[in-house]
Amino acid sequence: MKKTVMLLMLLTVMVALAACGQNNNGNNAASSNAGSSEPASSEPASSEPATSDLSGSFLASGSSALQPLVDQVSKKFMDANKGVSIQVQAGGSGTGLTQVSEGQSQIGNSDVFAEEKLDADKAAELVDHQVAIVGMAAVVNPEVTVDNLTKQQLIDIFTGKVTNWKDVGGNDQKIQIVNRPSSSGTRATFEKYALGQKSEDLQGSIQEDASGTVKKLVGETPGAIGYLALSYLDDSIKTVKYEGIEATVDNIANGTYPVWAYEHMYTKGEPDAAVKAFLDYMVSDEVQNADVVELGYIPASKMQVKRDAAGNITK
Amino acid sequence: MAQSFDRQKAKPHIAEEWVGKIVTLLCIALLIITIFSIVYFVASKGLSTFFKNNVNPIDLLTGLKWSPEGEPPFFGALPFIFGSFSTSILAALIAAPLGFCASVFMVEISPKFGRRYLQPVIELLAGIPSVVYGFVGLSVIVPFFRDVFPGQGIGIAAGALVLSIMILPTITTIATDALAALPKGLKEGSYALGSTRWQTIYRIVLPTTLPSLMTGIVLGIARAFGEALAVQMVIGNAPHIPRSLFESASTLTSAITLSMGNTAMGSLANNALWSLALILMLMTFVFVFIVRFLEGRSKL
Amino acid sequence: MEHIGLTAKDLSVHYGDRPAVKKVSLDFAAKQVTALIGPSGCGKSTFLRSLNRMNDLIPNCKVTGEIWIRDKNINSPSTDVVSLRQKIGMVWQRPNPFHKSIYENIAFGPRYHGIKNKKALDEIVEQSLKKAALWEETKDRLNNSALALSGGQQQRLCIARSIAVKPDIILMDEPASALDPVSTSKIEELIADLKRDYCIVIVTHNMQQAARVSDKTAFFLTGEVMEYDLTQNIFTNPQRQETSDYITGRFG
Amino acid sequence: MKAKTADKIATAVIIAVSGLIVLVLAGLLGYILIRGVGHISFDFLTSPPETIRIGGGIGPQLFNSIFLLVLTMIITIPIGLGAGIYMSEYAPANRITNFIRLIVEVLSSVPSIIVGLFGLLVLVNMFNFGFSLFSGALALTVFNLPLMVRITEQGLKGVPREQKEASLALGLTKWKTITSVMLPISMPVVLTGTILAAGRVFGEAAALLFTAGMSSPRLDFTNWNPLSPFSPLNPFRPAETLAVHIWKINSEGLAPDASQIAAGASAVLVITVLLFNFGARWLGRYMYRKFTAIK
Repeated sequence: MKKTVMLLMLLTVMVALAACGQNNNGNNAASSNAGSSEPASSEPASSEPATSDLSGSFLASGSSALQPLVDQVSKKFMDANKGVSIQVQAGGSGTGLTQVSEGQSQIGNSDVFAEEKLDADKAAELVDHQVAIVGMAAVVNPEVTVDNLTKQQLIDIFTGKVTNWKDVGGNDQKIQIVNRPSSSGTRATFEKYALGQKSEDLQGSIQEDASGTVKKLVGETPGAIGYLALSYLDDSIKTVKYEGIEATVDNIANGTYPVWAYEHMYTKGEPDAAVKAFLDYMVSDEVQNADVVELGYIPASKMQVKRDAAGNITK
Repeated sequence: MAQSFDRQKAKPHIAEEWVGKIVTLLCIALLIITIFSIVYFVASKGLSTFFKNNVNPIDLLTGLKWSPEGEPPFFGALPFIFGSFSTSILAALIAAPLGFCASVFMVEISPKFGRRYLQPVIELLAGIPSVVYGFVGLSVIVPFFRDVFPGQGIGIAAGALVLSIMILPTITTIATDALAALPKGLKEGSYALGSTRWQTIYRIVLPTTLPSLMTGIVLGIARAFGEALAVQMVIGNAPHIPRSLFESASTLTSAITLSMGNTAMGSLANNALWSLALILMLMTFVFVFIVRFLEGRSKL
Repeated sequence: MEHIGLTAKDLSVHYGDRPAVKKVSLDFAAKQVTALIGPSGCGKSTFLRSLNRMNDLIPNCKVTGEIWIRDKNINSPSTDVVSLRQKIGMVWQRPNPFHKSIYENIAFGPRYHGIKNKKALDEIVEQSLKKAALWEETKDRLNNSALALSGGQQQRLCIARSIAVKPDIILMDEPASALDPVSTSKIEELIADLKRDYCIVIVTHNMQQAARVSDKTAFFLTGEVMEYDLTQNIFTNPQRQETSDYITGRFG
Repeated sequence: MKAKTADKIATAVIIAVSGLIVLVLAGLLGYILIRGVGHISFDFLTSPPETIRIGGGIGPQLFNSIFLLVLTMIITIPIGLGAGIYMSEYAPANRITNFIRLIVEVLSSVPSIIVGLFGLLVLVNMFNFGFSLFSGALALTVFNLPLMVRITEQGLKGVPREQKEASLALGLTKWKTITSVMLPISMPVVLTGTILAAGRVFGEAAALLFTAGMSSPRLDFTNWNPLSPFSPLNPFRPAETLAVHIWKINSEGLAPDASQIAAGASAVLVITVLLFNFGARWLGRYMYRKFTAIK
């Protein structure tokens, strides 16, 4: 009995030691390979995922909205580059930015610009890689008769000035807001580009962080309104036009529909070869036209307009 | 022979005794270090809101407006505190009579059936994962409340109902133990005087076991207070004190889970969440002390 | 084998502030059975448990005074209690075999004390069981659970267990009080047998038993020894009124 | 006669309430199982999840849950036993011991979300274990430890004093007495409690969201080298457990059959917890019988 106990304790210690060793290995491998393989950046649009003699191990953490895409692409990338090991973790945009900024991960996935979450000096150290665009649309319960909402109407609804659908051209029914928590990147995007101002957390409004829950609640609750990324839209909810414009990929790409945001993958400083190859693969046509579209994002290459952190749009 | 093993064994067994003592002492030390580091880290993070970001703690505790990303930001956590207390106390109010009835059934009415069926059933309730409770709450209780009561179905009532089922095992187990531990003579004396079972229960059993029952209830409240996911799924999460039980509200735990991943470590919004965690932790300690106090009384 | 006795000098035991044994001095000779008698709560069991430092386990219990084995006072903090206890066997009121097989019950102690050889262990088990008059009944089922034995057999097993580690002294705390008359008489025969090799101290409630098995008897009352003499003298010619009252059954 | 009527009414109410509790549980289990069992198949239990396509499984999550449980128990059991032994056998009866007892009680009531946050801050970020099984196991250890300590203490306190004394009187050390005589006797209690504690690990999600992470890297089930990042045995990979997966799928699921997967996974989870419960009961009874049986 005593021996068993001792053995188990020993095992614990060993595991703990292995922990430290393991972590160092990972980091060393990632950084020591920086110069060992050829820079893959010269062929950003190649249909083959970069060179296959890359090696290294790195971690991409952050946004849970971006995680499925990164996860899926990383698997493909690892299939082509046997020496590379990529771990993808979801923990929220804030966590991703913190971790990449403090060197705990090599890539920080975020729904928002780093400047919006981190202190200016910390954000300045990070290099932005915009890998996709996510469009958002206001959605309502299918029984709401309204098809179109203007910017002002949305502002009135989300700031509590209008509380009944009849004031915006619908039936006589109370409006039930399904919002996101104030820390949410989705909410920040929606406020910035659809409302043009901050919205209030109104008394009685629902707040859910998760898109699936928002969809479920909007679909089930009479008179509900919320907003979702385009990839979540389906028949259980009704998508409303914004200023008469439908939320479609084309409208977003040509700049007529303004409610969209970049999905960012941040690195601290310039990435090393393996990370760079991966990021390049991320924006290659092979990924952009397949996985990105498949998962409901809009390829960055398709965009005819660009936007900076302050929201200024350039053609 | 006897002499020989005296000399041989004298040293090793003393060493063995010490090894045993030190190894176990180290284990308990580890436990103590853990709790202290939890307290230290949560406190240092939670307090930095006040020291580094100069948020007034009184404002935090009494403020009604929570908008950490706003310009200027507001950090009024009272709605969360209110939400946490109201859901957990309401949950205890629902669960306590149920738990008491179940334990009376098990101890006084039908010990055989109770021990065989009711007790395993109640222990099973304790084993069901909280995400499953949240899932069932969102799919069954919320739509039901939405149809039956005015409002959206989500809110304190839904949260409290889900929690009450979750804490029922805690309350029942402690109540059952208390009832079973009652001296036999006490009840027999009452029956001998011609009292009915119910009279015995509410005149003799209930008053004597009250401190233990309260212990169970406080432990139940403590558990409900700290529960996160199940509540977050059904409560709605609006940072306001709701006007009715069926209106979206928030608890400390739901506010933390909702935003922790979205905020960057060290930022003001993040620190504010740690302050909520600190409040949550301190409240847990208060509950432990209340339980200790009650346990002290029940021994008298 | 050398035969060793035990001497207690001014031994007092306190539970917190309450004295249980007051300055008792007794001499236990080797190859003799000494009986401790007295009414319940007179301190005889407490006294017995002090002799192998078993009272150390009870919080709040303080033992002062001296206990001498040969030239060593074993009631001192520097005593190696573990080695000491090996030399002083103990048997309890209720049989308490380990939840192990009969064989393991006996072999457990010797194996711990360094005898790993299977043959030597077998030998010890057989010898101990024979000494405890249990061999004939158990030799075919040594691997069965000890808990399957009858109460009397269990008690003899416990005696066998304690002699397996070769003690000099055996303390018995009312060893037969939980047993039926047949088992009791077997235990008494066994005690008479064991006396040839060990110094035995036995606490008993049963005065006939004390009279039957012991050479000397000490009469305890409220933590003090009232009288200590040859058993014969105590039962036929007590010097003190209390002793006489007790053995004639006026109280107790 | 009024008292008798009151008695009858009260009895009826109590029986009705007890029945209600059984009904609630039956309804709860029925709801979860009926919705989910249909979705459970060998394929569902073994195949990896899909992000947006139909037909994803819970294979890695199931494996992660079990592996995390094993890791947690490897850490928890020795430390918990040790601490429990100290509290029950070595701790002197004084104020410090009382204080330690209070601390254990406090630790056992710390909400799991706080443990998760602590894990995020200290294990994931400060010690740089990252979102990993190891971080998750340590976090779970934190709130299983007090339980384990209490169970061990309870088990040891239940050992008859004579058993302990008998061993000490044979000249065994206290340590040997504890490990060879007392622990085996208390085994049924300790084991039952441990299994119930293990069941809790299986269902925990809040603490794991912040420590073990919400993603499951591709696992190569032919690679059993614990140091390889694709190996299922590597404790330093992120690992989404079944409970976390349910939480994620419910809230973020993009796959068209997300709700069926959630229902199926919930059913699997509940069935596992049921197995743990019944297993613990059965084992406890079996061991009790074995130790006290008359052969």
